[in-house]
Amino acid sequence: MNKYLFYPGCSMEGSARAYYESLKAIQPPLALELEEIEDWNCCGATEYLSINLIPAYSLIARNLALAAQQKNGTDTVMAPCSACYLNLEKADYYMAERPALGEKVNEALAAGGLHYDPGTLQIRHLVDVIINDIGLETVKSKVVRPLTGLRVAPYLGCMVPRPDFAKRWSDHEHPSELDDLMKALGAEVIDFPMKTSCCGGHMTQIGPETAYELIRRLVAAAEEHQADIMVTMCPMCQMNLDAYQGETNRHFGTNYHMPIVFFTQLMAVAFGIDPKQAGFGLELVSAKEALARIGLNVPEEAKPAAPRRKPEGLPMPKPLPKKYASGQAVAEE
Amino acid sequence: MSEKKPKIGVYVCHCGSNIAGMVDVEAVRDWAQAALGQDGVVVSRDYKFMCSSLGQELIEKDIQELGLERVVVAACSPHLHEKTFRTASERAGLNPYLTELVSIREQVSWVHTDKQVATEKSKALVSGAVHRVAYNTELQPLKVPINPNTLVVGGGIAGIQAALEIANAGFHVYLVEREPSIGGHMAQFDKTFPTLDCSACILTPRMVEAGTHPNITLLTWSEVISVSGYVGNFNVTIKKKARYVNEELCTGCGICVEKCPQKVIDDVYEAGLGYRKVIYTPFAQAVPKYPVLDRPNCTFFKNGKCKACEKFCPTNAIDFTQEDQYLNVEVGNIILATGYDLFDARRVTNYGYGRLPNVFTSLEFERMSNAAGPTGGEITLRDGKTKPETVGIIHCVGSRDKNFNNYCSSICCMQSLKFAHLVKERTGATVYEFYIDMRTPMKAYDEFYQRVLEEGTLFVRGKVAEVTNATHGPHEKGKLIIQVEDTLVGKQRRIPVDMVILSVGMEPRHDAKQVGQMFGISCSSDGWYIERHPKLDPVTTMTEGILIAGCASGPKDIPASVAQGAAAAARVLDKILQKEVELEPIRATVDESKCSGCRICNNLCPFNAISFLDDVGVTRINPALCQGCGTCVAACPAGAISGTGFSNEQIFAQIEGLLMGV
Amino acid sequence: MSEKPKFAMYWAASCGGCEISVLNIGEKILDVDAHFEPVFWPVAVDSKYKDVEAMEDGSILLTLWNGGIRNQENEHIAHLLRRKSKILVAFGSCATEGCVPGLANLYPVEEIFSTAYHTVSTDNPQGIHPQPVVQVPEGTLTIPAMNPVLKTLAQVVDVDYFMPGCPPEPHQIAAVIDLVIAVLEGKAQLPPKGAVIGAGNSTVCDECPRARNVKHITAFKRIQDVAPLDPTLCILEQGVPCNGPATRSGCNARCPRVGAQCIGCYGPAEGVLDYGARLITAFASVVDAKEPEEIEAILDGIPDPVGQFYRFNLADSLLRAGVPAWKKNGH
Amino acid sequence: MTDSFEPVIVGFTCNWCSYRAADAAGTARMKYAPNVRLIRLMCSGRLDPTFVMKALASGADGVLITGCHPGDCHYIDQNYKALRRFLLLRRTLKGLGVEPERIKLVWASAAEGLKLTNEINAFVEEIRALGPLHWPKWDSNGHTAEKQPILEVTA
Amino acid sequence: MAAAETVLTQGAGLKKPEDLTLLREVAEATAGVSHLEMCIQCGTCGGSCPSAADMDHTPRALFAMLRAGMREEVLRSNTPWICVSCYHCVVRCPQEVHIADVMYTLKSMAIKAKKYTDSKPPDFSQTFVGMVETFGRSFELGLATRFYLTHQPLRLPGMAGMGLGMLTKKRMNLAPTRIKNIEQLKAILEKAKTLELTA
Repeated sequence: MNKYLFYPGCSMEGSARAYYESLKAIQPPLALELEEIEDWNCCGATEYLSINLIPAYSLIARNLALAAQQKNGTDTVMAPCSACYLNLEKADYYMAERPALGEKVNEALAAGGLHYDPGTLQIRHLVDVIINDIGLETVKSKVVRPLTGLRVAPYLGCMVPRPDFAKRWSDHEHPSELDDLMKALGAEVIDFPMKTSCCGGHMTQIGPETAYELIRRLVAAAEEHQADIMVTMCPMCQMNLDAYQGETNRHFGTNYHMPIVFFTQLMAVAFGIDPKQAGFGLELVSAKEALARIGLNVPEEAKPAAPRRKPEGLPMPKPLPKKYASGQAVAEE
Repeated sequence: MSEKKPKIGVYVCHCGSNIAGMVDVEAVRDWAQAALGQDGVVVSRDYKFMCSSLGQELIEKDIQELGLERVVVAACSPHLHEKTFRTASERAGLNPYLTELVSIREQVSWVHTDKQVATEKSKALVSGAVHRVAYNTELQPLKVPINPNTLVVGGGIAGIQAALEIANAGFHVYLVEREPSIGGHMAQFDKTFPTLDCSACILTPRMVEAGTHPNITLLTWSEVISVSGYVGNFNVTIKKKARYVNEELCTGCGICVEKCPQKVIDDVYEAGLGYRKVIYTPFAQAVPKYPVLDRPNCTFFKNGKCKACEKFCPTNAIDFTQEDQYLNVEVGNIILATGYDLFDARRVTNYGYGRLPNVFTSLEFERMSNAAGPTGGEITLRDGKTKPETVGIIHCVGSRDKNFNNYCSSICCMQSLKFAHLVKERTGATVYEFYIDMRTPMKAYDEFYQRVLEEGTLFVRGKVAEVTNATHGPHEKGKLIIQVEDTLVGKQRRIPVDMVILSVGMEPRHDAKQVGQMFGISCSSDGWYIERHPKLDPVTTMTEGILIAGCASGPKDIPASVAQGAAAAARVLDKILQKEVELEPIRATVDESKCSGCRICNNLCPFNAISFLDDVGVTRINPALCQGCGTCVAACPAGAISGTGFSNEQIFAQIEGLLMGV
Repeated sequence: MSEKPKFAMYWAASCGGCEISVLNIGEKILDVDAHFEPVFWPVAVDSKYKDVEAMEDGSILLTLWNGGIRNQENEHIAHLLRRKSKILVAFGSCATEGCVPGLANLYPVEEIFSTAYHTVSTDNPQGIHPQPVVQVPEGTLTIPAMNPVLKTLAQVVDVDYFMPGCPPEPHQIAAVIDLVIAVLEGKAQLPPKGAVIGAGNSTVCDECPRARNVKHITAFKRIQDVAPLDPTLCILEQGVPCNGPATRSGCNARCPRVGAQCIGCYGPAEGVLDYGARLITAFASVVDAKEPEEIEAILDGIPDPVGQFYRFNLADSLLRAGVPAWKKNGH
Repeated sequence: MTDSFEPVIVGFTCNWCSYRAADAAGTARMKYAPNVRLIRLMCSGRLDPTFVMKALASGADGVLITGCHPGDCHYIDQNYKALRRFLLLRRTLKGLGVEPERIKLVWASAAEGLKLTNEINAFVEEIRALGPLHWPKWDSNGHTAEKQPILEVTA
Repeated sequence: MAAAETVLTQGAGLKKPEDLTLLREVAEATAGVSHLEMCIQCGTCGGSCPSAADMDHTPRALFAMLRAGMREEVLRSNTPWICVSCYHCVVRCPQEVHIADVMYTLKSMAIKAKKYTDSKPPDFSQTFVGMVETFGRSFELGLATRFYLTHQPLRLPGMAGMGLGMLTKKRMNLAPTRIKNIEQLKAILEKAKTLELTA
């Protein structure tokens, strides 16, 4: 049994629900035990760092401090989200490299009765854990429905293989880990030249033209290499390429249709798990055709209806009040 | 310490302003006279340049007139001038080992910023030396005869040059080369910069001369496997790998090569771009001319059948029963001209070498442009046919980059310019050069740069970010895209080309460290062998009798390598002609009356100088083998081993002196 | 019959073993009596300090002093006997190098007292704590005050000869007596002042009959953990830290001969500045490991390096070990 | 602790590597703390633990020991012996009441002038933080004499 | 050294006096050891950047401007805001300059100095951070709607289909999740806001 402290990250319960569900589905066959870090908070993504350094690192370090307290037979924290993984690893690394930063962060943590000594924990990504701890042999042994004939473009995105402080990955530019994993599932893996290129990150929000071009390049390259499907390990990449592919098509007048799913989803179906349980159907660019290539039918979920009358068809919550009374507007999870 | 103090003279050097600028030299002088008088100092002087002949005469005069018994000179590092001052003392009749040099330049004035503190530290160092020198004893250098034979390791241009110089002077040389032929990297090149001489044309005569010289024993396909002994008297074991060709009988006719049915990729000479037979001479001009049989790939050795080479050999020179031979040779000096490895361009994954077919390394390009190479001198894409219309040449691949090698490989700019010229000349293609800085400092080099500019090569100042086949649109289809910031424009550019040449840097040999350890020399943090002095003594090492030449000590071009080969030879000849060498008399000795035979020290000496005499139950040290490290001296629990030059008494006294007044 | 030369022997901070050892010379004691008149020897002769004070300076030919200088009384008598004696010999390990009492130098005096009087192992229901000066109804009582540290005899007065051993071996004592008698009879010369007498020049291994080889130690063990000990092989080679290689010869390798490791009572060999340092370097030199972790693991087999290296020599060591520096800094 | 405490450190260097590293640092005019006074030995293997004790006993607040990197010893592998002695010495010093941090072993090749100066600077600060090496008060009358001459050497 | 820093030289071609402390100021305010002073202007960063086309200066040019003390121009540059944190430049930089982290520093300096020219990016960051500080978790729907309403109302029609898709597929939660010990997090962040990273 491989056991890890688990930092899911915010998107796992939202935009990357398919990732979370498929991860849960492959846990039993892989004997992967995950213990969620009690009361973890958001890592701040790439946003907090832009505002204020010490609070940004303190925000991240609160999670590390909680995890270090919780150590329950393991000192490894596994984060499936690239941005979370990078932020946790970065805080651990920089607090040691720049002792002044470590001191300040601990001064802040002390205000909450917490402390973290850099180096206490190992921060690792899910793919790393699967390949290096569980092993490709084990993965292969669990495959009952090989993905034979499915042309997969492995797309890692930026933040896992770079900057890679702990030197865990085979390469910054063309790492082989995701390729190897997909091959173990029996898929036909294309030599995807943009496998670590950028998806646009938060530029979909603040500078869409920049983002659309990056998305276009990726989708175009996948199509040029005749991929049936792209597979990723990053919620942000999946979100940008999936949810904004339509926007991108509109922007450029193109007609790309390149589904992108999480690697765990393909693992799950290869392990014989029902596609629905593996989170298929949650993608906006449907993977139906791709799955059909390996003889699978995906139950279609409710199709997004066309916007009704008014363009502002999105249900609008009220603007955030200045102060929140505790618990009022907050859902129970 | 009641014994009578010897008379000591203290001399403090200004070194112009090098010392005097940061150390109050007069204050040190006066303090030595006043405070160290009780420790035997009878005279203390300062002088502008102590190492000048006038400065030395000052010391000599005092020795003779004041009857000085010890001398302390506070100046620069002993590694620079210890010999100078010891020789001066000797001229005045004082045993040289009674003179000590204190470094108040390298260790004080050059590295500190507060004059008062620097002056105080200088006083402490002088005090240390004064206390120490009282316990110095008269020593006589050990003289050992020099074996006139020389071993040269590495048959590239530097090694060939060194071997020829020594052999021409009438002394014997063993020239050992790991590959089947001498010639080294230079034999692989087509043209040499900046003159565009044909590399083979200028190298071959030297190779032939080395191969036929009566004073040179050429041992190719051979490796040194162990070295023992010391300067003047090295004992070297050389493994002569089995060639499966009897050199006595072989005429080098080449019929065996012709008849051999098996072809393999030639990763060494052809840089993986061409093929060779299993029995082969790496190239037409190879020296020696005898082929080598590549056993792991040989059909006979694999399947027990074939022997085509044997059948067709007109002189019965093929010998499948040949085994590796081990030769023992005795030499007085060793020159390491072991050269360099090329940086493995696959490590820069963003340049795509190994993944993108039309990305080539500089050595591949050399072979391709060579008329004797795999394409007969045609410059083509990897398909072997298509001529490139646009070519990008990337500088500094693996060099000047903290992710790979920090240093500048020094030859790549010129090599890249040469490539640009050759591409233009042979294909008329559009050529881009991508550089960080152009470095063309030697004779006629910058003129060559001017010439290549004139030829219309397009220079882009920027380190290439990536070479990719991921296109941004139809206009890039089927091309390699070089993505780079044109730093002089301040914009990112994507330049589509057909062919990319990576000007890869030089690296220390992959086994440089182990080889260095075998010969007792060390590598810098970059992995190159360290010279005794980077400017003034570039071809000798810290280990007497071991010299280095060519790229073994760092990247060099051909003229520099040749100059170093000759320089190393000159240093060796100097030693040989002296017939004997003086060794520092720093040695350990055992007081047998104190030795209890506990044998603690018996496993400590890597030079086998320590032996245990079973009959009398004591340990003895062989002074000829002892190298003077002092490890056994420090180890002896009974205090029975003492070391000359660095005795306990000297060190204790130095500690006391250094800490006087603390 | 002319007056016999005067002889004295004094017992300072020591266990008394040295006195017993003198008696262990057997019939030789009669030679002592024949050639000397014991004038001050608290164990054997009833004489008082005031008797000694009354003697003429330099009137005692030979004084054997055993024990270290632990308190004011020891120090006072050391000065007194130095004045009265022609030849003052530091006799035994305590006098020459501090011996076991010297290990107390690792602790401040207050701590020694509190350990001695106020720990569970001490039956002291009234909580008595000795004071140098006490007022009682009968008047003022004084006892000698403890010095901050124990010193060797030579650290207090000028010493003529040193005789190591805990205690000195009877045959060595006998030899020294023979020598002095021979000198008295004009048949021999005294060794130069400051010499070590009654001991050899080399180390214990010189007299040890055990076979020795090139040493590669992969583990240090306690002697009881090596069973059975090879009776013919060097004890150190069997992994037991034996101080023989660094300890002065003269005992005829008494302990190793009977299967016990040398613990170093004869002190350092001739010319050695620090006894413990010799053992540190010797033991470390034969550790057979290159990686720091491996080396540390082997060194863990010497759990108390100070006890191992300085059991007898602490008070005479270069660092002498007073109050730990970090304790002082805390005050 | 007074602010003006300037540690005095004795450094033992190997003739082939660290001494030359000090030369190289000088030639390159790298600036570093002036608190270390170097003694040249032929090899770190020559370092007798007595030297360290003698230096501490004679007033040094710390001792720096430098040698060639493991595997690079000019005398093949004598620096490993230095390492072993250093480790055992450090343990012993701790028992003797000297903070083990007062001695430091640094590997520095002849090419590593910068490394040597960085190590020296760091070590000086470490010793500065530890403060002066305190010695037992020796006066038997309870007078608190200042640092005593520790060099009473018996024969 | 000190003297050189206090003397402001009138740089040729620059309208304002050079500010020679700027580079060090940026380096010190950057997490980790930035190596900013080691830049050799090779352009690897500018060449690697996937969004360089939209930047007014390449990162390399920005570093040259830092050296030249062009504070105003640097803080007004859109370059840090266009940076997508892909770390390509970071791993390729031959001098190990922590380029991405320097960009974060420049962004926070620009916010503090209120020098940014486009308010969208800093507002997005601040909205995001506001959510996190309130709930301890990010809240995608709240973030998106609030941000779009303020800055890109015209983009909303086009986005609606996507947003609806995300909602129907339950990939966006209608209400935020809040951590349990939000008070502890607030205390930590309050304290952290009083601290600054200096040498």
